[in-house]
Amino acid sequence: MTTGALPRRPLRDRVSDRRVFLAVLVVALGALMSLLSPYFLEVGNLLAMTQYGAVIGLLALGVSLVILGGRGGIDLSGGSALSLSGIVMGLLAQNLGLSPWLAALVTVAFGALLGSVNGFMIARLGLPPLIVTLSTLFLYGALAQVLTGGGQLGGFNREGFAALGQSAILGVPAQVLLVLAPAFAVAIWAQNRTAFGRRLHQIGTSDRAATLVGIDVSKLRFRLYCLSGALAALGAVVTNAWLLTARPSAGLGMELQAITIAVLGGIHIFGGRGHLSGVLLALVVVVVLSWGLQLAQVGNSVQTGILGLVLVGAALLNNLLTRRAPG
Amino acid sequence: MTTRSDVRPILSVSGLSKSFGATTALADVGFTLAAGERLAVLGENGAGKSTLIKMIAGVYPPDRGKMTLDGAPHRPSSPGAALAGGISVVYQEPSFFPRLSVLENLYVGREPRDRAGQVDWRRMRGRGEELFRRLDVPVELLTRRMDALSLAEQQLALIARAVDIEAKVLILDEPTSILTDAEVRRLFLIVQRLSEAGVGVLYITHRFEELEHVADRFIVLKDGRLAGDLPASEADHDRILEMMSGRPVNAAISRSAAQPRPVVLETSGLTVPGAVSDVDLTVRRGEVVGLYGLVGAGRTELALTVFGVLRPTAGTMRVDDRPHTPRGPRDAMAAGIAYLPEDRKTLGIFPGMDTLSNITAVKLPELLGRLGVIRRAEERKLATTWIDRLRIKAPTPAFPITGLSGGHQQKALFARQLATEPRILILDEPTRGIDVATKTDIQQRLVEVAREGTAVLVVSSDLPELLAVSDRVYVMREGRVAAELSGDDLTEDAVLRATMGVNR
Amino acid sequence: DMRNIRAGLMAVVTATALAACSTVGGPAGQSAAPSTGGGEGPKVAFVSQVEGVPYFSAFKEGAEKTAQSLGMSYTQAGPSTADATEQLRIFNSLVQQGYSAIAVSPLDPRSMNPAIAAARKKGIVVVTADADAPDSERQLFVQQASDAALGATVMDEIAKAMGGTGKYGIVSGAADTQTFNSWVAEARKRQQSTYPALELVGGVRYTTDTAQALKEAQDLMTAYPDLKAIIAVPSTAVPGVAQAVQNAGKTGKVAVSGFGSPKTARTYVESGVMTSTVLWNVPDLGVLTVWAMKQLLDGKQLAAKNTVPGLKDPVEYSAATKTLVMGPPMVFTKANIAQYDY
Amino acid sequence: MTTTTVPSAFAPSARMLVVLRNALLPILLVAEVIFFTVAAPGFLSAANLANVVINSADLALLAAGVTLVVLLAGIDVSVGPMLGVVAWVGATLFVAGMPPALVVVIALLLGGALGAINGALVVGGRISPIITTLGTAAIFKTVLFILWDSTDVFAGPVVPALGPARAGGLPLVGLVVLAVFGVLAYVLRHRVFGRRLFAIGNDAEGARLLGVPVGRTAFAAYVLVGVLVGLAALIYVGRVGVVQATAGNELTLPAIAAVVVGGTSILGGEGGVLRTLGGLVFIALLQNGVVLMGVPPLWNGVLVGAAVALAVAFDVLTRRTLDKRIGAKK
Ligand SMILES: Nc1ncnc2c1ncn2[C@@H]1O[C@H](COP(=O)(O)OP(=O)(O)OP(=O)(O)O)[C@@H](O)[C@H]1O
Ligand SMILES: Nc1ncnc2c1ncn2[C@@H]1O[C@H](COP(=O)(O)OP(=O)(O)OP(=O)(O)O)[C@@H](O)[C@H]1O
Ligand SMILES: [Mg+2]
Ligand SMILES: [Mg+2]
Repeated sequence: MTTGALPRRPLRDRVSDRRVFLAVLVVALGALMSLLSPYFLEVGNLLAMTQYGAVIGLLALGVSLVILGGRGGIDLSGGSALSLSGIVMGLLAQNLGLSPWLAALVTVAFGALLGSVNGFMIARLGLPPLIVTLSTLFLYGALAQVLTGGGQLGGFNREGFAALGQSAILGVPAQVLLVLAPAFAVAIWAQNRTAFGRRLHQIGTSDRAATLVGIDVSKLRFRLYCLSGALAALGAVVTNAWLLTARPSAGLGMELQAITIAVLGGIHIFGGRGHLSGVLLALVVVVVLSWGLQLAQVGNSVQTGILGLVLVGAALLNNLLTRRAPG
Repeated sequence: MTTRSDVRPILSVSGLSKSFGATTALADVGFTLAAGERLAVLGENGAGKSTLIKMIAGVYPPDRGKMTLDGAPHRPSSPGAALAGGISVVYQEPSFFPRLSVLENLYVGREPRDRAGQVDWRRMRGRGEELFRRLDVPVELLTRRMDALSLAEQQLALIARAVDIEAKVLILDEPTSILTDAEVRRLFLIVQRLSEAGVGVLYITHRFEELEHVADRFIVLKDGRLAGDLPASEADHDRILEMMSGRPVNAAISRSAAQPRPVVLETSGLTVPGAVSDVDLTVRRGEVVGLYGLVGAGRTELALTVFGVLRPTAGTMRVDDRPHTPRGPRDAMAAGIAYLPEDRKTLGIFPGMDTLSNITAVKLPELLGRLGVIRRAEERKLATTWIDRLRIKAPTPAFPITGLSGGHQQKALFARQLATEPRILILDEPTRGIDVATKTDIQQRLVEVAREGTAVLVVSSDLPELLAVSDRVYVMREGRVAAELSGDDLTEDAVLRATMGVNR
Repeated sequence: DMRNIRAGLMAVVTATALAACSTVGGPAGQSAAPSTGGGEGPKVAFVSQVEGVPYFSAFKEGAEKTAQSLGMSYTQAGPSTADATEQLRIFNSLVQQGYSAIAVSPLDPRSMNPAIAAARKKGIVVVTADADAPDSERQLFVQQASDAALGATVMDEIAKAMGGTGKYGIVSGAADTQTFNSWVAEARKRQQSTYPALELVGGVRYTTDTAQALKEAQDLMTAYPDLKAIIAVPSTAVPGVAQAVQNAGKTGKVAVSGFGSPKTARTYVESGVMTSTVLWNVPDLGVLTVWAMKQLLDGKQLAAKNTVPGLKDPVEYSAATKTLVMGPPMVFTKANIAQYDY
Repeated sequence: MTTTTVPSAFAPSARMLVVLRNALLPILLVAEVIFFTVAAPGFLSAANLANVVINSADLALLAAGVTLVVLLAGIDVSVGPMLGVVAWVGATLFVAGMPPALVVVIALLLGGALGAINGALVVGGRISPIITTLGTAAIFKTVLFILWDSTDVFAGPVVPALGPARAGGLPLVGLVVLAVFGVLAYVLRHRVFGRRLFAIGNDAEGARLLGVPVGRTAFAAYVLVGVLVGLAALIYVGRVGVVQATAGNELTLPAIAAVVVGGTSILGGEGGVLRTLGGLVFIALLQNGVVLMGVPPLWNGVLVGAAVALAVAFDVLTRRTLDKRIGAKK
């Protein structure tokens, strides 16, 4: 009556998987870009280009987790949390003269704290995520400005800290090899193999059913927001090592880019559905596209529109191929 | 039951077929429904009943086949078109508008309008009140938000909406699965009145004892094919059962008497404002205790309180003679309590996920290795065991749960709880939407589980079922225990009297 | 079914739009086409703070002309919003494409430093122009006018309009844009030393776009009914502040000056809402920047005073700060503003 | 079919609580006005309030549009950039000497057409509203950049009612905005189209089963958003006087903020435009009052962010407590 004999997943499901689509898109874009610019396919270039994905990738990962957690979950405050964490790290490293490495650790914890403010209001008090994180978007962004009085902070170029953002190992930028890749690897593994991942999907698809199978829904959701905050702070650490400057507007507008990458990656906006590996692929698409267009000397403002076309076109094509409800 | 003299066919269907990927849900089905006729559609879970009515209602286009409605070809391009053609439906998985009032729910898509084309709220309200009065549903409900109603109240509102639509054909897909006797009888009256007015009625049910009240004729589906079509006069239960399953079925469950064993669950003076007041109740090891009452009697709330979802304001609970003060379901689960919710759509299934993880959801903590890694082989084994044991019709364990028929979804949830081998098992409408043969299976299993040492508390609106499985029954009325019946006192008549508050 | 047909149509529309857009992208890349064609001399580039604003377009005008006359090909690019990482990405992409000399107007004084060092290591000539990165390994800073002179000039303009006493406000751009902050600081320094009877009220208001500048200016006028002047710092704030004064019917009662390009300020200067706007000859800055890159490429030393082809006045060079200063700021008023098209 | 009836002694006080529940937002607004009247000199002057009205008029129309699609359980994050495009076209045509009435018509049509693109993608292309409008927002930004072509467009109000003009101290745009909100509130409550929005926002599939033309209604809603954006764009031109490359971009987030602060559920099917108006007024007065109070500029965002969070927390938590008392579950 059941089981065994049939394939684990129907073939159509595999083709309709957003990830297959994105992988094809990466290859196609790569081919197109190498035609547009002779510099695109240089190996050193290919690897160097990944550095631009590191920071936004961390934010996209955080917001993806929060969206997966369901109940209208979203984190609009990621960009501002990045700005504020970056400034705090600057204050620690420049004004207090703390070792940048130590400051980085403290900063990540601080980011989790910023996330916990969202988490508390959303998971414990049950306030709507969109409005809570919208408030903290303003709040954190403004606090970053207040703390610096509008200026910038430095003090990161010590104790080899700059290597985190400046050096490359076997041609791979350090921030990708040491921060982004491990973060995604752990997240993808956790999503697919661990109880955490399973529960993430359970609270994402049905909050109330999840409560009844014994998941502490509000605790888990609280943690997701903490995680998102910590990832934003990690993004700030990378930014500081990379640019050696902490600016209060460093994360401005990144929240929307991060959400764009998450949804392009197939994270379903109502929660519970989507793969973090898809988000990684979407990140690659965005990085390849913008770097390629940059090399082809397509203006920055025009790149924005092309990215928008790719976002809509990808979703459209995906729906067309799979004839399935909303992507 | 008299067959109507008016035999004008109102709906006729022939050669209807539908597949979902590799699953053939319906193959070459044909029948006619006369005006004023009441036709029951029977079949095991997954036989294709819901698929059949969804095609008639324009939800899915048929792969093949023809339909005519009132003499004209019926090829609805959308549910709206079918509705406009005169087909009114209450679906098995209720769909309603949670954040709108009950009144608005009644009139979505057909709001009364005045001459200027404006929505006429006053007339809407008047019609809603009249409708509810006619159906004996409290009028106060009209202003409540739909999601503030209990499941049964929602079901009543949906039925009210369907019968209020002036239709040629009324289709009811398992409308009674959580209604109690009194409500069900009320529904039969409505159905009868409509059929007298010439409406054709298609009725899907798994409750055999209802059949003689609602049907002039039966059709039976088996694996998507028509397995029988006969007038009520020729039908006897065994014959229908055999048509459904293709084999003789033993519809009776066997059970030995419960041995007196220690009390496992005890509540005293338990009170939850607005739902449960001053309830004393005990459940012993090895015993099946039934809980009966009208819609809104507070049974579900009582169960949720024991399971830690609701907080009592007064009274105490004890499990194994230790105080039981759960701060949430986790505490209750730690105390060995399992709970199967009545509302599978919003409290039961994880709709985006596969059948496998739906089954293993509660068991998950025991399937973990280091670092919280799921031992996947073991998990798969557990799931397939239960899929086989309860004969859950899923192509693979990885099949999405929402692709299963309603009854099989329910079985998957049942498996989820049974797999945990709890000390106290609370089941709220456990056989809701499950076909007769499987129902007997499940009832049998439930009694066995009890005899093996679990304390079982069953909330069910299906009185025959409750009487068949229970050693003892509590009857609740307006939040209080109105009677506790056991042994020779436990009769249908006694339960109903207690339910109504009629003195014996 | 219908829905698939509709979806198909949409796909076609999108594809067409995509194609259309890549041709639209063409003109932006045109400037690159000759440069990648190569062969006709060294490629030089300038990275602006933001793409497309009239100010940087004027810069490009002067720069392109000079590059041509010096036998070089010229490219200019910039982020769509004032975003330091975007700017870095653009800079690095130019390095990657083998440019011989790159000038940059950094959004902040530090974040470019590592990239500049890396480019220098590759043997690329790197200078800053319009804004500086003083701690970097840039070989030269081409400065339009000193911050001090700019701040002082705008303050003088305002003080003159106010008659030497009263309250004034400042509407600036993003709080962390170094250039704006320096100008504002210098203006306030000038006020404190020279015009003690003036009083800054409401602090420095930071804004991101025209509409916001408008609102800030309006609120300033409400909070301080006796306000006599407003300094509008970035070119986005200039029209916003002027419009607010005009909407409030306070033309002539509240004076406005700032650092808007003549084209941006012209409407308001001519209608009398703005007393003046302070800037420098922007195309000339482009001329000077390209000329300076050429000198460095050719390995020539700069003198203390240099005559530059295309510029009227000689340009001073300070070897200590490696700074080339074009000259004093220009003040545009009703009298002369119509002559400048940037 | 007897169900437990609500105890009758409970009913009158429950009604009081319901009234209180719906009055929360107005109460917050009154509290806010009292606070700033005391703390911020000049706040309660006719001139200042008129300024606030004029400066929030375009935003109000965007927020009204966003409310419609949020009621549908959708979203539109492209309204800001869309406004920029329409504003550029409107201003350019006006400056070129086209008759004002024609400019108004073209702006509304263009807005409707851009809205139709969103609608077609969401309905016909079955792309989720957030992806669709994130995408079109990016496209509209680029389109405006290309149109603008490094040249600011200066223009005055196309018609006086869409500019900073006042009649007897009353800002005319305020009347336009009130009229639009009035019509929309009427449509949402009394026209079938409005009721359909609510039904679809609650459960689109369920609405389809009851014969509601889901696709057509959703499409119309996105078009309507576009038309409102078109009108807002003219107001923007009228009050700002210039269209630059990033015109309108900054308006998207505040528009969404007004909707959610007003209490329209982001899940759809609950709320309304009058709530949005309340949310908008709350935010607009807050931003204005904070400046007039003389708060140091960099602290503005801190105060606004904190105040919005507190106001929403107050609203949601009190409403929830009241709901419990009233006896409605969930
Ligand atoms: N949307 C769907 N996708 C895939 N398979 C489906 C879908 N709907 C139904 N099926 C399959 O079609 C078959 C018939 O299902 P249907 O819901 O008609 O059964 P039913 O007779 O109503 O059963 P029940 O008594 O359990 O409600 C089942 O095998 C079911 O798994
Ligand atoms: N005293 C009351 N006042 C208001 N509403 C009540 C009251 N008692 C019950 N209700 C309503 O009736 C609902 C039904 O309660 P409950 O679900 O516990 O009853 P039940 O016996 O399990 O019936 P059902 O078959 O509906 O599950 C509650 O959710 C509530 O909406
Ligand atoms: Mg069914
Ligand atoms: Mg119940």
